[in-house]
Order: sequence, then structure tokens, then C-alpha cells
Amino acid sequence: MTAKTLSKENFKKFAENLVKSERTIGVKAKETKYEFGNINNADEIVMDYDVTLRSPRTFFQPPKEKLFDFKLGANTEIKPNIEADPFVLLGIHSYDLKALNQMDIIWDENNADQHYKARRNAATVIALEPTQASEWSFWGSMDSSTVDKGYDLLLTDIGNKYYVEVGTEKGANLLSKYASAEDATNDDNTARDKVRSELPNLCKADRKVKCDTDGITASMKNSYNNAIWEKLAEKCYSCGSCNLVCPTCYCFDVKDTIELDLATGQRTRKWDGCLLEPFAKVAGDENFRENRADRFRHRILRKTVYVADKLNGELACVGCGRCSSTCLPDITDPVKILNELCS
Amino acid sequence: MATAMNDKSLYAPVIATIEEAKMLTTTEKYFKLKLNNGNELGHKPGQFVEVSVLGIGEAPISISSSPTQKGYFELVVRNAGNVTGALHKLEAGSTVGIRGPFGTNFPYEETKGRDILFVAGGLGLAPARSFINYVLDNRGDYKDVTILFGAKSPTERFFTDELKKISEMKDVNLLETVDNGDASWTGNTGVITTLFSKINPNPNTTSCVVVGPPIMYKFVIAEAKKKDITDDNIIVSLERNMKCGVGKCGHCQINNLYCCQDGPVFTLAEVGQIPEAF
Amino acid sequence: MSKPKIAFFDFAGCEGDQLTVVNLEEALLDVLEHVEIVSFREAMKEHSDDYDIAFIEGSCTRVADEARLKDIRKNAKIVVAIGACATSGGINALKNIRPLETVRKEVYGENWKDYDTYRARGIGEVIDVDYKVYGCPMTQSEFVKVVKSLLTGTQPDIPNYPMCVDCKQAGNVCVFEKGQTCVGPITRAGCDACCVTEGATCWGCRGLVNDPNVDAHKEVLEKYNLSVDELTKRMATYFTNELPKG
Amino acid sequence: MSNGNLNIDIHYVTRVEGHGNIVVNAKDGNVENVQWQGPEAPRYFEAMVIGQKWDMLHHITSRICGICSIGHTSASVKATENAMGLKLSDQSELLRRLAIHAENLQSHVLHVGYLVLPDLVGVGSVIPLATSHPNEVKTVIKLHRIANQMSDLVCGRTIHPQRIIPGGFSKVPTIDELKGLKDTLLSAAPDLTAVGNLLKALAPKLPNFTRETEYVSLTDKNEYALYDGLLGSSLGDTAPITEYETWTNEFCVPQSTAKYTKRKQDSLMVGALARFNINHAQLTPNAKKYAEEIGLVAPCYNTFMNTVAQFVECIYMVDDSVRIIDELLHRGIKEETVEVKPKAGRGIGVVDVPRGILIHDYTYDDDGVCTKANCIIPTNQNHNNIQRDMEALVPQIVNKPQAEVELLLEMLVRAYDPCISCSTHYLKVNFNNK
Ligand SMILES: Cc1cc2nc3c(=O)[nH]c(=O)nc-3n(C[C@H](O)[C@H](O)[C@H](O)COP(=O)(O)OP(=O)(O)OC[C@H]3O[C@@H](n4cnc5c(N)ncnc54)[C@H](O)[C@@H]3O)c2cc1C
Ligand code: SF4
Ligand code: SF4
Ligand code: SF4
Repeated sequence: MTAKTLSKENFKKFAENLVKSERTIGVKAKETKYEFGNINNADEIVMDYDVTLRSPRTFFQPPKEKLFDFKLGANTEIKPNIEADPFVLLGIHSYDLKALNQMDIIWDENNADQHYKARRNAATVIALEPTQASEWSFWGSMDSSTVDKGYDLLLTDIGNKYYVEVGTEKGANLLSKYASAEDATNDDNTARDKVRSELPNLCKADRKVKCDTDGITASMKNSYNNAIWEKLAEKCYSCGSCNLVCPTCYCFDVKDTIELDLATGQRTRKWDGCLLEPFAKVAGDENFRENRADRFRHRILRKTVYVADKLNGELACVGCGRCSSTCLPDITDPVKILNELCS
Repeated sequence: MATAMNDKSLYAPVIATIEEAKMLTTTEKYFKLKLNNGNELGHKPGQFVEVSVLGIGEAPISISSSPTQKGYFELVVRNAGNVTGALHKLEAGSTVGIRGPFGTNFPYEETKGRDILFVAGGLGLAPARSFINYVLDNRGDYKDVTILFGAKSPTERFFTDELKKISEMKDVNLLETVDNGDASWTGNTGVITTLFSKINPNPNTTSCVVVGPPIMYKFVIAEAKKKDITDDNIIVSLERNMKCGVGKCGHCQINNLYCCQDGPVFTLAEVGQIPEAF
Repeated sequence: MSKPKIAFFDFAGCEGDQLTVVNLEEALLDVLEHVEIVSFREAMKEHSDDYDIAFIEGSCTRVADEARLKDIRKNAKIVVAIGACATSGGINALKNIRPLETVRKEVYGENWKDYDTYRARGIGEVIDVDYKVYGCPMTQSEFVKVVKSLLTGTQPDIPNYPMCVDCKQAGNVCVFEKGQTCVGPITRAGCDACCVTEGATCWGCRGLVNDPNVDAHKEVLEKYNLSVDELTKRMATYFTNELPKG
Repeated sequence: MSNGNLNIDIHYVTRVEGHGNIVVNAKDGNVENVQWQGPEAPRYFEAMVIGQKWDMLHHITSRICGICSIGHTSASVKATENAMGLKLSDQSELLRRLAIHAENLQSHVLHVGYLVLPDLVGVGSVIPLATSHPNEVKTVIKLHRIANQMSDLVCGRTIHPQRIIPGGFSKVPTIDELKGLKDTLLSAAPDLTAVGNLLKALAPKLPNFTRETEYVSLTDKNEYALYDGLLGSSLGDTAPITEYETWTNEFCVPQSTAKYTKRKQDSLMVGALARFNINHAQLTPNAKKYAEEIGLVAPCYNTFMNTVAQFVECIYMVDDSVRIIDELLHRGIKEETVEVKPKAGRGIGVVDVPRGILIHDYTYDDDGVCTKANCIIPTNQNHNNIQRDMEALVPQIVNKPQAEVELLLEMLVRAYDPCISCSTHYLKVNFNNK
């Protein structure tokens, strides 16, 4: 589609208009970190963040989500809860968008999940190519510094202005409604290409996965019985933090709650994690992944082999580095594991 | 595609009414159910449904009846926790939520013209029965039929009337055993693998269907292999923690396989090499 | 079906859990639709020994309490321990980490023997407990959850995974990132990590999660410059009675 | 008629916090024995905190009492702040005052509405009241909930607050939250009036019993003292809090795990009535007006009127909370970081909490590790007064039927709103009066 540019000033106006008229979710500061949240005031928006605490999956698969309400009685009623309030997701980094694109496939394959799809369709995605990398980021090594689909608009900071790639009609309309953008010139195109080509270098030099992404799945398949799993998992808390911050983790638990009237209630789903001890337990206390090491390995293999299978071989780790930074015993960093296991 | 589904949400059940409920043993209860919307469940032998007791939760339960029986479907539920415990409190006339049928089925088409060896341990008889009854209802389509059934004790046997009828059939070989007998028991005692010495299946024409508690598989599979039945023809039904039944929640994964979608029925050829399968 | 009769009792504790019940406000009236409270010293004068369910707050801290606890166990069909003091000894167990005689003399001087006390313990060490509602104080939602479980005859779903889960779901910045430390990674989740959300750290009041990786956590705390003594004290705040000895 | 024969053994007075017993024996109108007993299991907090670091103490001592945990936390952090020479920002000072108001309001509403009203209506608890007086009970619940919302918003939790830390707050409410709170408080006016009217109607049922005693509370020339001030007595003298030990001479008595106190007179009383008697002139006009209407006049020597004084304070606290919020809104709110460099020293922290003056006194070593602690709990200061009140009251009522005597004695104890479980630990021990 077409390409435009927005001066930083015009971007500010665009953001102000957006915030005034649309439910806008963007990045803002949270203590020493950043997080996605509702933006009520354009001044809150941070565009040069490194990474957010939680991934944007929060807005497509909330931590806790009502699936349906029910009412017991002679005529039991079940009322599915599909939430589809339109919103604009502003400033999602390329690697997170890559993850979102993967989730689009996962939630759609075989049985399409209406809850996810409704939210996904309600979203207008304004993606952003990163200008900062966290000390843990390694998206530069995971083919995730840029994306070529999934956005309505894609912004690249090219100095005093944003280069705006228009991905969809929806994006084009949004832009024309709220911004005064200019057509991108050849110079702009060149500037943007230059910024893009240097994106991977934003990640620190010691945050490189040394092997080729294509070879990872094969190497990981061979490492099932490697001693590394036992060695690292010895220090694992089974806390699931690595699961919960990951943009490509999507497992959930389902729970019923009944109100004190004992007649009405809801079924909800809640983020879950395969590192948690009860995850694969069944009645009678049989646990199909009883050892920490089994669970620990499962997550890494899911990212590199099992889910990758469902994605035509694309790795389900996008290199955001969230799991690495959140793991207190510092055992789960994909960079270290991949570099040790892949030749 | 599953028939008992809410068209708005994958996770919302439809309502079914219990037409009949009775205790089979002290821990297993039988339910005969009918979908309130009048639809046939339309399942294949070996598939399961997600059964909801609203306010308590949902549990995957194998369909125990054969699709040849129309107008209703049957379940056998062991009281193992919250949902199954709540189900046990329900009687005829109560309603439950149903989603499904889900999962892969026993190869009832592919095995036509072959010998079938059923090996069912304990509650495994419930899912196996959907195929057993299908075979009995289409007896002409299959050759030799052998059923091995093992229970922990005589009181834990269920569907005893049906077992008795089967035992009287000329064209079915039913062998039973219990781990621990009692005064009333005159049959075999010993674990289910001991029955293998009494049979002589033809490895070229036999498909062996194994359903039982997790611990049973390893031993039964070894016996079936000793009889030279190939991995393609050893069929198992596996149990895992399941929260959705539709391949999303991640709980039932056996390495790369989703037990609810790729299974629960697998051939040994599919899962024999998968470390987490048994 | 007649309403189950319930009774509240308290031993050594701050009565914060009973206050949590009072703080249910209107929801307490909803609870009363389903149960009959026959004894609740903090809130009512009436008392009866004819009850089905006993909610017990507080720790057992002296021999004399044991008989009272055993009576309650005899009368009740179901015993529910509410709050950290009752489930594990709670903060009271902090006194167990120092020699008992020193502790008694520090507070009551030469009269120390007049005031009976022994190692503070959760009531589960004295009588059988059917359900535990963790926390200091327990949360309203978990109490209500357990009440609903009792009414529906199911096992309440009490998490068995570390606090980090609640913290991540709440979107908190990890306290370790802020130069503080906490015991959340080995603490049972279920409070929505409320203390961290409110700017504090997790102190561990819900007790240890099943199969906690205590060694790993000690190593991490040392890595974050906690002295062995501080580390021991941090762990002792709520885990004294739960940690493996030695 | 009891004919002056009484054999009272109330094993656990109900509708009070903690366990307290009343034992009375009288024969032919001669009172032989009157005892107020505190059999609560001792908890040894002052010993538990020895060896703990400065950033743990408020967490531990908060657990002294679930009902006044904000008070304990406040006294505790104040002690630590004084020991380490930490100065609070103005914003934190305001928020601390708001926190104390929230707790006092919560506790007073609970006491007046849930614990005392049933006596005045003649039932055993608030549960039958919910049927007989549904609207009144709903109003009380509403006020109680507002107080709890206020605690949540300022302190992070209602029971065992999390935001109050040495040096300030770890998290502060937002402007929007404060605006919302102000609206809620203003909207509570009709509810306060409704409960106030009910109390007015029932007040004549409060026994007319007077015994002159000494009242002690915080006092401050600028405000109705709750969060800060000097020690003040109804006898007219004041002293800095550093002199608290001479004001609260504690002594052990065999019938109680709680220690008793006294000062210039045989016993002393702390709490709402004491504060009213000493500081009434600084109440807001609304509170003064209500006191006048209901007939509460300083000095009031009727212990039973403590409940009325509590309600007067409720009116005051709602007014003053609105004032504080206005000031915060005017100043704007910002997150503040607190840095603490531990140092050796002794610090005393005092607040006037629902039941009276609360004092925490800590000594720290160079590393900020606690080497000595003393907590003086309000109910502890009242135990002796309860005993003396009973001794004075029983002869006046000895010829009434036993049940009536029991009820009056229970009502007397309840009037103090005692917090018995928190009063069972002291450090400083004087055995002079044994
Ligand atoms: C494909 C399949 C077919 C099954 N067929 C039958 C059958 O025909 N009859 C029968 O009695 N049982 C059957 N089970 C087992 C049955 O699903 C469990 O016993 C039941 O889920 C226990 O749930 P509960 O709430 O009663 O127990 P709880 O222990 O209270 O369950 C707690 C939670 O764990 C999960 N869970 C526990 N055990 C299992 C399990 N084995 N499988 C999946 N989730 C579990 C449940 O979802 C529940 O939310 C089958 C399981 C599977 C996977
Ligand atoms: S790998 Fe790290 S983050 Fe993941 S569960 Fe284990 S300790 Fe927690
Ligand atoms: S595995 Fe770790 S680095 Fe990879 S996408 Fe998930 S959280 Fe990010
Ligand atoms: S965060 Fe920790 S200390 Fe706070 S309530 Fe939860 S378990 Fe207790």
C-alpha cells in the first residue's frame, strides 16, 4: 500500500485526536518500566520505550476473561460473552506484532476462537519499529526487527518524522481522519531503509543467537535428552513467570464461579503456564510432567519445535527477552540455551 | 464438526437432559443423555464430550455408547473430584452442559474385515464399549472379536449384564480377570496381561484396541508386541488434563501432539516414540 | 435442607480474619441466606455448641488451648482454619525462632512463668483441619470461595503455584527490579499479589507453595545481597513452621 | 430480684475484640469479689521484633491487632522515623492523617453500629437487627464500607495496610481517586444523620453511671489531636511523648495477661471520651452541634457515653477528611520516593487510635536492627479503669436481677470498645504494684 510521513509535531496532534475520539491503548511508563494501558492523555504516550512488562496479548487474551454467564433453573441460560469494543493499539513493536500474527494463526486454526477473533477484529494496530532495545532483547537474531503484515499502520522513526506505512484501508482512514500526513518521498524511503537495516544492531552485541534460525528446530529436536534441562531446572521455581510474560504463550485454565445466590455465575479463563506444577496433573494426582526439568524443557521446545510446527516452521520465540529478564534464577534465557544447544 | 456446540462461543455448552442415571459400582455412575435441541450427538466410537455442571466446572468424558444407538448417548463417570462428584449427585431429569463430540475415533472403518482384540482395564471399558457395541451391531463387517477385560475386584466390574450377554455370544471371545478375587468370583484372577497367554491372535489380521489406566499401557503393549501385532495395529486411547477440548488451552499436550485433537485415540505408530506418551 | 450451622472461634491472633468476615458487608447478608451463624463472639452474644462448621482463627500457643480446640473438633463436622495464624502459626511463629525462655523473660520479666506459652503452631498441628483459608489476613474472596465450596460440597480451588503468577497477571514491576527482595517465588499464590500491587513486597503470609524451591530462592536472595541472617529472618516471617528443619 | 446474691462468671464477653471475663460474687448485698480478667493467650510481640530489621517492624507489629492495624502501623513507622531522623513530606503527613481517620471511622462505626446498638435495642447481635431494623443496618453497613474504601484507597488494604512505610508511602492515591472519595464522603451526610438520630433516640437507654477518673489523650494546639501531639491529661497537665513511661506506669496483675496502668489517680481512661473531654473545643461545628444535641458535655464522667463520643468523632472525621482531601487536591499529588539510611537510635511513635493512645518505642543498632521494643496499647491502659468502674458500679446495682447485672457489666466493658487481644504484650515491666 501507500507510504506517508508524519512530522513529530503532526504525530503529536494525531495522537491527541486519537486519544480524544478512540479508545486508545498505548505504552506508558510504569515505575522504572513500561506497560501498555489505556491512554487518556496523549502526553502519557511513550514512543521510545525498550520493551513493555507484559506483552500486548493482554488486549487479545486478557489475564482473566469471562467466557459466558449462566443462570441455573428450569430453563438454564448460557450467555456467551464476546467483547468487541473497538480500540486502537498504538506503538506495538515489530517483534510483538510478529507474535500477534502467530497468535492469529493459532487461535484460528481448526476451531476458530470467537473471543480472540472479536478482539482482534476490533483492534486497529499501529505498529512501531523499535528505537530502543532492552538489555535482554535479542529480536535482532530472531528475524523480528521488522514485520510485513498484521498492522494497519506501521511507524518507523526516521529522525524528525515518522515514516508511516499504510497496511490497510482501516489504517488509511484512521490517518486521514486524525492526521495531516504527507506522501513519502524518495529520500524518506531511503532514510527508512537505512533505519530498518540497522534495527538488529539495536540489540546488544552479547544478545546474539549464534546459530541460524532455520537450523534451530532441527537442533532442538535432537536435544530432548540433553543434560541441560536437568541442570538448569534445578533452580527453577516453577513460577511460570516466563510463560506469563511471553507474547507467544497462550495456554489457559478454565474455572467456574457461582455467585452467593447459588443460581448465577460465570465460566472464565485465566492465563496459565506449562511451568506450573499442576498444569498437566489429572484427577488421582497423576502428573504427566511431574519433574521441573520436564516442564522447563517443554516450554523451550514449544517455542522452537511444537508451536513452530503449527506455524510452518516459524519459531515461536520472537526474541523480546521478557522471559530472560523475568526469571530470577536466570536459567531460562533462550539466547544462552540456544547458543549452547545449536551448533 | 462437533454438533453439540454453541454457535457464538467454542466454550459454551449446549444443554442435555439426563434420561436415566444409575450407579454401576460404588464409584462409577451411568448416564443416558439426550440433547435438548433434539440433535443427534453424531459421534464416532472413541470420541469424547466435555460435560459441564455449571458452577462447578467441566470434565472430558468418553462416550460409552455406540453411534448405532440413536436418540441418546451414554456416559460412565467415575467420581474423581469436583465435576465428576457433582455429576454423581445428579439424577434423571437433571440437565448438564455438553460440548462435543471431540477428538479422534477408533478406526472402525479401517478395521472392517479384520480381527479385533479389545483390551480394557477398569474404567477403560466405558470408551471401549462405544466400539465394542459398534462392532457387535455390525458384526458381519468384522472377523474374530476378542475382548479382554480386567477389573481390580469383582465389585468393580460394571455393565455386568452386557458382559454376561457377550459371554454367551458364540462369535465373541470374552475373557475376564480381576486383580483380587473374592468368594463369589470363580473366574481368572491376576492382572490383565495374564489373559494374553490364553489368546492367539493372528498378527497379520488383528487390530488391538487398548484402553485403561495410564499404568496399564506399558505392560499391555509389550504383550501385544510379543504377539507380533504391529505398531500400526495397536490402538490406544490416552488421558490428559484438558480444559478446552478444542486444541487451544495447551493442557493436554503430549510433546507436540494435542491429546484432544490429535487424540485421544492414537496408533502406537503415532505415539510409540513420543517420550511423554506413556 | 436446613441451613448449616456455623461458628467462629479465635485463638492467639489479631482477629483480622473475623474482621474480614464482618467487612463482607452486604455479602455477609447473602451468606446468611445459606448458613446460620450460631456463635461469633466478636459480633454476637448468642452462643451454641451445636454447629456443623467451625471457622477457627489464631494459633495454638499454650497447652490450655489444646483442650478447647479438641472440643471444637468434636462438635464440628468440618473445621476450617482461617488466616495465617491458624493455618501455619503465622506471625506468632516468629517467637519460635528464639529461645522460648528468653522471649518470655523479655516480656514478663521475673513473672515470666505466670504466663503460659509454648511454641506457636497452626491448629492443624493439634487437630485435623478440613480446609485452610490462607493469608494474613485471609482475603474476602477466598473466604467466600471456601464458603461456596462448603455449600456445594466441592473442594475449593486454592492455587498451588508461586505468587509470581499473580504478580505477572497484575502487571506489577518485579520488586527485585526495584532493588528490593521478596519471598513471593516460594509463596502460595491466591491474593492477586496485593502487597506488591500496593507498593510493598510479598512477605509470604499465605505460606509456602507445595514443593517450593527454597534452595534456589536462597541462592537468588544471596545474589541480591541479602546477608544469611537477613535471609533467614525473611524466610522466618511466615515460614518458620513450614520450612524443613536444619 | 437477686436479693443481693450474685454469682457471675461471664466466660468471654461477646461483641468485643479478644477474650475478657467478668467474675462477680455478692452475698446478701455485700460485694465480695469483682474481677475483670484478660485471659487472652500472650503473644510476645516485643520479643518477636528483636533482631528484625527496621523495614520489617511495621509489618510485624501491625499484626498486634487486625482492627487497629493502621494505627499500629502508623505508630510503628513513626517510631522508626523518629529513631532514624526521617522527616515526612507534607503530602505524607496529610495522607497519614487521612489514614488514621479512615481507621477510626471504620472502627467507631463498627463499634457503635454492630456492637453497641444491639444492646440498646435489646437483641443479641446485628443479625436480628438486620430483620427488625433493615434500613438502619443497611445505613451502618454503608458507612462502614465507606470507611473501608477510604482505608483501601489511602493504605492499600483495610487490614494490615501495605502502603504506609517508614519515611512515607510506597504508593499514593490518584487525584481521581481522591475526588471520588470526597464525593463519597459528602454523600454520606444523610447516612450519618440517620444513624445519629437513631443513637439520639436510644441514648436515654445508656445507664447513668458516673465515676470521676483521669482522662488521657494526645492534645495539640492546632488540631483535634489524633495523629500527633503532646500527652495531655484531664487534670490539666501536658508532657512530651518521650515521658510516656511516667504516664503509663504499667504493672502486672495475676488475673490478666494484660498489664494495668495508672498515673496520678487510681486509674486512667483513654479513648474517644478522653479525647472529647480534653480536646472538644477543636471539633468541627457539625460535631459540636451533635454533641450538644445528644447531651454530651465535657467533662463527662459516664463511661457509657464513650460510645456517643465515638459517634461525635465520626462526624468530626468525615468533616476533617474532606478538608484534608481538599488540601491534597489543591496541592496536587505526586509519587515520592523514600530513601532510608538506617542508623542507631531510639524512637517513640504515638497516635491516638480508636481506643486511645498507642505508643511504639524502638531502639535500633547501627544496621537498623531492633534491639529493644515496647508497645503500649490503649486497652491496656484502660483495663485498670474497667476494674475500678466495675468496683464502683456493682454495689449500685447489686440488688438487680443477676441477668440485668450481667448485661450492665457487659455493656460497661463494651463501652470501652476494648481490644483485648492486642493488649496482651508489653515490654517495660514494673512490678511495683504487684
Ligand atoms: C479423553 C478423556 C476421556 C475421559 N473419559 C472418562 C470417562 O469416560 N469416565 C470418567 O469417569 N472419566 C473420564 N476421564 C477422566 C475425567 O475427565 C476426569 O476424571 C475428570 O476430569 C476429573 O475432573 P473432576 O473435576 O471431577 O476432578 P478434579 O480433580 O476436581 O479436577 C480438577 C481439575 O483438573 C482437571 N482434570 C483432572 N483430571 C483430569 C483428567 N483426567 N483429564 C482431564 N482433566 C482433568 C479438570 O479439568 C478439573 O478442572 C476422561 C479424560 C479424558 C482426557
Ligand atoms: S524458568 Fe524461571 S521464570 Fe520460568 S518458571 Fe522457572 S524460575 Fe520461573
Ligand atoms: S520465549 Fe522469551 S524471549 Fe522468546 S518470545 Fe517468549 S518471552 Fe520473549
Ligand atoms: S502478597 Fe504475599 S504477603 Fe501480601 S497478602 Fe499476598 S501472600 Fe500475603
